[in-house]
Amino acid sequence: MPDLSRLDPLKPFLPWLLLALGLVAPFALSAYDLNLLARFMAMGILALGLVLIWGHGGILSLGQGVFFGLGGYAIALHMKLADLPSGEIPDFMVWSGRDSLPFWWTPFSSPAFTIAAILIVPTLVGALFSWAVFHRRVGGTYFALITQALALAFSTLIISRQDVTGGFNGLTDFYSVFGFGLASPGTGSGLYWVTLAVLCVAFVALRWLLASRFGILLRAARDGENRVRFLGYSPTPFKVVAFAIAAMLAGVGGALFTLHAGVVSPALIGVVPSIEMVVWVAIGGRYSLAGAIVGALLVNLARDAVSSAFPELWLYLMGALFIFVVTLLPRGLAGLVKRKAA
Amino acid sequence: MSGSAISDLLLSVDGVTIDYSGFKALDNFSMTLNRGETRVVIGPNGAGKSTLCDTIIGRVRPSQGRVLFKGEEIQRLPEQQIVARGICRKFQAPGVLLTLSVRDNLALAARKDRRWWKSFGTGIPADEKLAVEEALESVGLTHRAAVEAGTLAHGEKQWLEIAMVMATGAELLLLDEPTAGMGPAETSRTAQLILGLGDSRTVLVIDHDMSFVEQLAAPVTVMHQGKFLKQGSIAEVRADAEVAAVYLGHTA
Amino acid sequence: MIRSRLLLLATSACALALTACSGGGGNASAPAGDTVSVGVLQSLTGTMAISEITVKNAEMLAIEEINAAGGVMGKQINALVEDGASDPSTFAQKASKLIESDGVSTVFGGWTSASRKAMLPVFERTKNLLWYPVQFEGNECSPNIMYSGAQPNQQALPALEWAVAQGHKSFFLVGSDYVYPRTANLILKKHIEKGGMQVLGEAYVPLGGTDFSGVIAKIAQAKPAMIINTLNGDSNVAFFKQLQAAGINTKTMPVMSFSIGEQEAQAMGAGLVEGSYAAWNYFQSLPSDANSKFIAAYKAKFGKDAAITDPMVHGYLDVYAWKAAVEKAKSFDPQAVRKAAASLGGFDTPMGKVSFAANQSLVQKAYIGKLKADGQFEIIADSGKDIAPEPYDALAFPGKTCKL
Amino acid sequence: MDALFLNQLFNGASLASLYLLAALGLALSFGLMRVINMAHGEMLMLGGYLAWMTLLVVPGALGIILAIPVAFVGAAAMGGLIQSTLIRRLSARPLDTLLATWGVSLILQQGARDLFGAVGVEVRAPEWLTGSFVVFGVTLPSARLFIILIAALVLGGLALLLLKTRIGLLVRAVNQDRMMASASGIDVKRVDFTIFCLGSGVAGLAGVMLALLGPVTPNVGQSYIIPAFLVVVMGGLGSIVGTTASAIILGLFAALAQIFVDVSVAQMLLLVFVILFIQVRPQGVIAVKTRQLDA
Repeated sequence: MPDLSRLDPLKPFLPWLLLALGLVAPFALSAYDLNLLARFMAMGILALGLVLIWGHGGILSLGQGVFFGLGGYAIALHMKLADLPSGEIPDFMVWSGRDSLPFWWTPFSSPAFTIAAILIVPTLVGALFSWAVFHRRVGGTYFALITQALALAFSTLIISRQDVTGGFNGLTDFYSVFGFGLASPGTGSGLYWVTLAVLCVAFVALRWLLASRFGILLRAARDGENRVRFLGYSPTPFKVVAFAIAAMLAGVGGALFTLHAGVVSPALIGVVPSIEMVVWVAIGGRYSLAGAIVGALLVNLARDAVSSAFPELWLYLMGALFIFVVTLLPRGLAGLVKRKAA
Repeated sequence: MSGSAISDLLLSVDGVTIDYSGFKALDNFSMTLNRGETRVVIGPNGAGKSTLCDTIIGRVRPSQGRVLFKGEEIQRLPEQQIVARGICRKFQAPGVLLTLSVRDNLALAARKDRRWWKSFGTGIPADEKLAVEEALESVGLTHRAAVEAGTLAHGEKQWLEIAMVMATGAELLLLDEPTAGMGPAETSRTAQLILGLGDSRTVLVIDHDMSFVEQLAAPVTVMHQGKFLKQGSIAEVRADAEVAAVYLGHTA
Repeated sequence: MIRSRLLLLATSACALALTACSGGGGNASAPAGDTVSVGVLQSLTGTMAISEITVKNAEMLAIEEINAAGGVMGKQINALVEDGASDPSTFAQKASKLIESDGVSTVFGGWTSASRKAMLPVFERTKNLLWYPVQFEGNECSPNIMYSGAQPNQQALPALEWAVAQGHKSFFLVGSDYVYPRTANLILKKHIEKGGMQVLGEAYVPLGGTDFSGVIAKIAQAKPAMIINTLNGDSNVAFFKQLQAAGINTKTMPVMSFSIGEQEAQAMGAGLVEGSYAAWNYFQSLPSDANSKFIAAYKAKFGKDAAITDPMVHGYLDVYAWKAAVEKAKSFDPQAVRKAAASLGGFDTPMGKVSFAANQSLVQKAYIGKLKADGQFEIIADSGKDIAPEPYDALAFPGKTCKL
Repeated sequence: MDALFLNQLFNGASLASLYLLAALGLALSFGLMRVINMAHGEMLMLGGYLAWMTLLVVPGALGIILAIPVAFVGAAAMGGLIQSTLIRRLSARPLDTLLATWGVSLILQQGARDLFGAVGVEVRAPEWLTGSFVVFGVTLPSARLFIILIAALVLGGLALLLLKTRIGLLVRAVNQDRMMASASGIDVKRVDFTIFCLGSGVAGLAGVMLALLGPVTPNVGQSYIIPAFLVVVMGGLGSIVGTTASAIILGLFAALAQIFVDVSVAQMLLLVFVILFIQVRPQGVIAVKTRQLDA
């Protein structure tokens, strides 16, 4: 496998090219387009996590929206509190009949706590959830179905606890984050750079992780879970750790997305958006980190371009594209190259 | 390696019954293995040979009976802990990791520290590296070390798996049909490989191929319908009327 | 091999290039030339598309009529339609695109409160103006939004008053699990309790949910005099079917619905809901020449079977109100337009003469309709006078007012 | 509380029947092929629309009876089409099958939207299904009784088919050991196809039942499909008995939970329950021990 990729002289330059484009973008794009690109890059961070668990771990998660949402809601809680005059509670709590802040909201007024929560909460939830399933050796299709039920249950729960979550409306109307006004153009481009930096760090870190013994064992567990077990390794922790890392990336992506979009809501985290996240990676290439980023960008751009002009067409297109890619192009766009090289 | 009979005893399967929804694959079966011994288990299809391996390695759990390894019960331990205690198995259908390189397959097998939090790195300790190279050498796969295991020929996969089992450094090796799909030359090479393991390893071999069993020149245990039938040298077993009846009855 | 590698490179480059190309356009709120751009932003895909497309149609109809009649201040309206995709963050994104990239003078759109809430910061930041056409739970008052849909005191409370006048003294509240039902019910509960009457139960099912067995068992046990129903869309069909199957007769235990309009009634098979009640500010059966003309124009364009609903008429009148306000202000500047709109005075619409109050919500009448077998409502009561909009219910949210 | 409890017990039985009808096809083909058809919900939808069309042609009291075989055959044909054109090509890749069939589900939903309108259509239950019986203070709607009856009949029919017929024998053989069955001359592909059609047909029939209780819309299948997935997860591999028991447990759980909590919370609890359940019995309600190596 490694020899084949070395055959291709251009491959090492692809991430660099993407990086170069990412560096040039702020000087070439309007504020609106830059914001759009930044959102899609935040989704790209989540997509990287799917490469880790789905491509290399064989773990199909149809519930990444849950972790995306956990990160998004964590930062949203902070921004809601930051803009609040002292002694008041967010408006949606008032019209939902609440008169005090729930206790678990209060620590989110601290930026440090918020950042820690964005990193830790999705990771911990991902670890506990996946451990509960994997340690009983339930996996594969069963796991995918359970994650889908998780996405449904989580979004339903957020909606039904309107008094503390903002319900169906989600959380929006933010003015500042960590002391920077969101309306100022400087903040917009600053957040873009942060997103680009996080994306790069995640990319490099995952690249290292996938090349390490951890990555080898993850692939080994994907291809022969029992073989790995009979070599004396317990596959569960590798799968759980991978899942937790993917959950963390989804959470970070969700938090950054919320900053760029100015809203987090159940519409982003339910069953359908969670599957669409898999679509990005399927199209970009489930085994390729760079491919996943490209997939997240392309699918979202295509939706942006197509769905307003041809709303019906979009759904047919997405369905057909998905069937096509999964059946005939399982390595996605990134695999167009590999297969011919082989 | 001298000592009393008790310290020589490595494995003891004690009255084990395996029940597949009414069908008894093992029926109150017992046997023992001493340190350094090589033992061959034969028997017609469905005699319970593979199930015996499954039981020892923890893939199936006995409804009755015990499996003792170095005097401790292991029949309830998770598979990876059984392996950690020093048992490793080669499966009937080659169980190599198809998308990893041959070398990576062996490196995983040779690794001593299998805890997950020690897996965040690429470095391989010198002794493990050596073990990998030796294993490659012994099965003649050195020149194929970098290729994906999935691209190996069937016989090569068998050898790779044998090499993996050896590289784990396990004291007890369970080899389930190591020569399946091999030609005569490859078969005798496999026999040489097993004989070359010497006294330091205890080996349990399951095979149909009588020429292979003869080359091993090891004591033979015959199973039938999940039960112990006979034990002795290959010649003794061949001469046994009961064994012949079982095989004849089977073929008839 | 290299060629295919280039393909991948090209696609990723396209990803970025597309972003670069999709934008462009000026940022002018004072349009040059012969046209003025406005945004029409509704969900054309996703769960809300079924309702929102009809509002988009009504808005487009008004724009075409105005263009045919010479436009606004001599300029033709150029409507830019965008898809909110039933997702609040998409609404926010598209609003930002319309305003900042396409330079529209105003935007008509939104249905769910979620979409409006998500768009609000965009409109406040860009100082643009959104015309929002749907009944909602109040509790919001932004200078950058014109709220033409009913406030709670223009739909829910008049319906309660009517029910009380009919002698109903105990209620069961059923709703879809989202913001409008929960908040509307919170307000209703305060008023019911203050009137010395009883709320015998309150139940919510997830949006789009179709299993009402538990809810109906609770209703059967509580035996309320009336069921107040804020269920959305498809859930209504399941609810009424299962109510009927459980032997609950809507003649003896009447249902008052706030989200069943002509479109929903048509889809449900009117036989199922015949005889149940609804409260709106507009019914298709409203007798007036302006209404007949509007209905005829809509049907001519979108099919003779099309049902006409309250939000559609609000979307339609929003466009006309914007035109009138622009002409009064003699400017397309959103700030001037909103001031002019609030001081327009009465203007004629298919639902009669209405006006915008200083708090930028619509002053309008409320009607109670009883559903007939043909899917149309028989108007059996109205509020008589025009009701001034109150975004904050004084009983439920004391001390809150709308200051603009 | 007592009447409410009894009522919910009954509602649980009817919910379980719907879960069962929706899940049976999934469980059958999962046991056989290890694949889940994400477009299975759309088989329910198809059944609903077919019932509606049947009633347009044959109004009257017996239309609904006629609709049952029509929906069965129609959904079975659609299932067969999906199986033979798509799923068969992906048989060794269960996760990819999941994703590809989700694409099919999207297309079928949008197709229904374009053909029948997004608003949905209404299947009007005949007079004899709109009434209800009152027993010990509990109202038993005829429609729900009818659904329980149909589920029981389907279950009985399937049991007969699997235990007493030749096709059932083949199915059990393939279920036990696919390679062996194939080696001994059984046309495994044909068995797969037959079972897939059968399972889809049952889902179509479930669609008719759903139409008695709710609207027929392009996304009607979505509302019952996730509980049906959970039924499959909890039921255990390739066991009709397990699937049935699991459907009953989950149906009762969902209905009884609603005595205490909202439907939304009940949905969350259902998932928590399943996750707790697999802590105790990861192999599902009924586990058939086989000698096949999974990895």
